[in-house]
Amino acid sequence: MIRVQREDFDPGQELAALTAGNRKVGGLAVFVGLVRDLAGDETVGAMTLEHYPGMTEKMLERIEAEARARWPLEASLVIHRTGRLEPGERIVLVACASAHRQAAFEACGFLIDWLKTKAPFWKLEEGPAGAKWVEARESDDAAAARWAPEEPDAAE
Amino acid sequence: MIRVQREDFDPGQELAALTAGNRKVGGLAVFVGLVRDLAGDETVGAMTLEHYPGMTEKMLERIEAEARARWPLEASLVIHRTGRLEPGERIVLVACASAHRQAAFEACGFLIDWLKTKAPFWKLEEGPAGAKWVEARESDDAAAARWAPEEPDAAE
Amino acid sequence: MKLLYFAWLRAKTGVAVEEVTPPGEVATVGDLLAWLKGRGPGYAEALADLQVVRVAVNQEYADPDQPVGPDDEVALFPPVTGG
Amino acid sequence: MKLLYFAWLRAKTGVAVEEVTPPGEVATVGDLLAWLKGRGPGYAEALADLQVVRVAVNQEYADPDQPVGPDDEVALFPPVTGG
Repeated sequence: MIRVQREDFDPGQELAALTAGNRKVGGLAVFVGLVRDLAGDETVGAMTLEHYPGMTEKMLERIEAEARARWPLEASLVIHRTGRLEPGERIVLVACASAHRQAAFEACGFLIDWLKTKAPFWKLEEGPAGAKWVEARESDDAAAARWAPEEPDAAE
Repeated sequence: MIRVQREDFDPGQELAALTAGNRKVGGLAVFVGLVRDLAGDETVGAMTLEHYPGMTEKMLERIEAEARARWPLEASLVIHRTGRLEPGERIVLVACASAHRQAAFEACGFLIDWLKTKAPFWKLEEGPAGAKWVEARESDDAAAARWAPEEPDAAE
Repeated sequence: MKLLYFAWLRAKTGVAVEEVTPPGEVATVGDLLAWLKGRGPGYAEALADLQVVRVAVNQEYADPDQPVGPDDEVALFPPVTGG
Repeated sequence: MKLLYFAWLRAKTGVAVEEVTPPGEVATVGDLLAWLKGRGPGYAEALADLQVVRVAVNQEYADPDQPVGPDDEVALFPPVTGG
């Protein structure tokens, strides 16, 4: 399941719901992304997450479907927030449940890596020198490239 | 921090406490292990986790210290339950918080892999044919070996 | 054709959404970008370095040689930075 | 010397904890295992395949050539299966 929302989420509640009643789940791998107050050398006050409504959901659904095609998952969940977020706030949750931990771990890593390079979100950081659009990082591209082959329609 | 306990834990509460007030955390990687009702081809009713009090805590503390020496972590937590657990119940929680997601992910994977091959816990599964001690899996040794070099004092 | 601009492409063009009717010779994403550049200084600045411009046609990532037509929704945005 | 047995080593020997005084020629973990095997059928069965027996001396994993003495806590257990 994927969700794009302004509101915060409760990781404990989301994880409990994800595996509730499923006795085949042996492992649950989870990633929670938070707003840091240090990006590079500058202090960040807050950030605003912009997205492309429609395409965001489409890409997230495709990324999730790709993960479920590659790994035997019992359940998966991606929640991504938008709007203005303060340091310490949650941005994103990725969770994958599987019979075996390795599948859960790999799928979770894949989802966050691909999400970071394919889902149309942009971060505007508020720093001491004003607001600045965050630049894409080569390390994110490299992380995503580990999971190649890419989808044929992903032109990035 | 490490904890060995009979009682269940609340992942949401544990994760919130782990990063509370720390604005340097950008990513939190988490693994939750659950009791499955299928182990191989047999139906498992429940399992009992035995451990070696004293050595268990010592090994968990060492494994955690090793993770913190290898990766720049802001916080880490290992909780492992003992005693009788029903399918669907939580067994273990491993959580690592770092400025960057890759460190959090790798440290979390390292902790669960090493824990599985070094911490003195044993599972007794209740199946239709009676109770049976779970055998160590070669895949767990292989997973742990990915993180070599081993500690010099780990003689396994 | 519906055009959408996101993040600093929106800030530089000063436009979030617009309806345009490019001339007939604009057949591909590449043609469209070249044509948009000439629409004013904001566009020229936004599209100065196409290395950092991503294009989606009907919400799918598109290469410069992909055809575009009057009924398409074309979005222009920087490399994504979510997660 | 204090001996601890866990999991099926405890089940097979029928012992969880015991105090033993091995003969003077028992100087290492390997010597101790060989001596324990002769203490009865439960011990012989439990220690039949040393490939699946792990030993910890004073709560540290130990090799067969590690020395053991009267004040040591020695634990015998199968390969671990937690997590």
